[in-house]
Amino acid sequence: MVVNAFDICLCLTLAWLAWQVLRSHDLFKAVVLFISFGMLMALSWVRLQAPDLALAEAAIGSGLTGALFLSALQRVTGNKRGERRLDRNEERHDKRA
Amino acid sequence: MTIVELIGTGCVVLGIPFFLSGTIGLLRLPDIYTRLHALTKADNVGLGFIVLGLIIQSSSWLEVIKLLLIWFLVLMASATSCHLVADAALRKKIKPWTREK
Amino acid sequence: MTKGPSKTASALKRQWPLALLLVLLFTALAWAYLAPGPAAVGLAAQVDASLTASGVSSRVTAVLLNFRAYDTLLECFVIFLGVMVVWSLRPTTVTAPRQPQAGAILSSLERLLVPLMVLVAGYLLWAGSNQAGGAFQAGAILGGAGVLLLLDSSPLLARLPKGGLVWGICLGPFYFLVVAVAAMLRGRHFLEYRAPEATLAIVTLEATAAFSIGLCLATLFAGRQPQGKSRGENSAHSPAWEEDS
Amino acid sequence: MNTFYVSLALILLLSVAAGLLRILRGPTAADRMMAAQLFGTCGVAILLLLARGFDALIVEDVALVFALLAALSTVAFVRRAWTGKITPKGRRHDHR
Repeated sequence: MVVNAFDICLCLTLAWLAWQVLRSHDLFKAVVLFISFGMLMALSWVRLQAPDLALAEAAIGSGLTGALFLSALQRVTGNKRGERRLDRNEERHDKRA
Repeated sequence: MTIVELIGTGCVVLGIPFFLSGTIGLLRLPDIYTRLHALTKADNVGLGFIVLGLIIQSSSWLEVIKLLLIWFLVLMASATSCHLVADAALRKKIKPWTREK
Repeated sequence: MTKGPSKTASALKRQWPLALLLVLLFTALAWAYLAPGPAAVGLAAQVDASLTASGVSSRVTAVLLNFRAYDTLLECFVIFLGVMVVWSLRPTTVTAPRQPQAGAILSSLERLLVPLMVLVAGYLLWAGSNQAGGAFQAGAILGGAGVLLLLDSSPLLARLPKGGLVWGICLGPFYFLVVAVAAMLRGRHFLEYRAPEATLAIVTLEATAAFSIGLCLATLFAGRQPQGKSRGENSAHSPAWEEDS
Repeated sequence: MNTFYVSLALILLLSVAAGLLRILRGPTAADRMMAAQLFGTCGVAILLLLARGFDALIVEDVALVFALLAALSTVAFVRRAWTGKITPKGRRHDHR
């Protein structure tokens, strides 16, 4: 019963996260969501009784993809535009405050 | 249920509210500095209680060492990332929140 | 949300094909799961039957590095090719901004974590022959250690010679080929090794593969060809990754 | 199997799912990143509880790997993605 609830919760969160990653226009947000997705994926592999995959996903998903994607984001958007993209939200926040 | 299991389970249960308060802090506190504080302190105490509870019930030394190592690593990771993010935020001149007079 | 309602509406309009595809995929998956089909026949029995001949006691490792070592060989080459592709790209004109001083905290984290990462990678490698773990997991953690060193612009990596880097990246995939061909020289098939010498083959394969995978991942993160000297000079002593400037 | 520990893990999973809202809401990049960091700590706790709940010691290795690499993406974020400057007025200045 509880185990089923855990699995269902995991599935729903994963599906919702995947949807959010796909629909996000802000690339940085998508990257962070994807990192979270990787971590939840590691939990799913544990539940599917595949500890080998869980280990690989924990290493790749939580640590390396995050670093690789953030580094790639910096290169892809170019330094200035990429930063402006990150800063835009902060400026908006400043104005509101 | 033996007394050892009881104490261990109690410790584990005691850890949960800390995690919940960490999440509530992340959602409710007003700016990045205060949120950092909620995240990196409350959660580590929570994890500490869970690790303690599991250690009490553990029977093998290898497991105890592994659990302590896990807690230590998480402490290091949280402390470092909290410092780095707060430092970068100050560099970016994000103003700490103050109560309006 | 700070976007206007019209923008949200147009965003929704743009997203409906995606939503439709997802719903279709989900329905297909649900149908495949619920539909009555022939009972699935796993290969667990066959794997267990020949586990003693494989040289290791972990089923997953036996499958990955013995029964279907072909797949793992190709995977090693995929990562290797990834590095080749990244190196063949033109370097970006965008340079990273001069970073603030790394600071004592980050370097002490690095000094603490990197040895532990190497230790845990070794543990996973060692544990791989009888439980979960193995080359790829260990390699990923080594890659993480490399990334941490790169982020701190550690002098340790700056001193790494380019020649050493190239050899290290090649080591895993090509050792795999050597083992595969050595089996042929002994009158067996490509990549066929059996119990007595299989353990040695698998352990060395995993160690070299993990080392190379870790190096490849760190190189992917560095993202460009090492700035070695031109070919005629002694490139073995030039640093592989100079500090970002 | 120990259902009690699995239910504790479920509570933590729900708390993580609530923390996801911070990634969506922002407002600064650091807020999003720290919400992902929450996943690191909470994920380790969930894994430890699952390891006890299902009596699978191997899951503790997964938690170890999680804990080992938890800081990596945050460090990458601070060193690579979030290095520009904004002044209090919100106008951007080049650093050179």
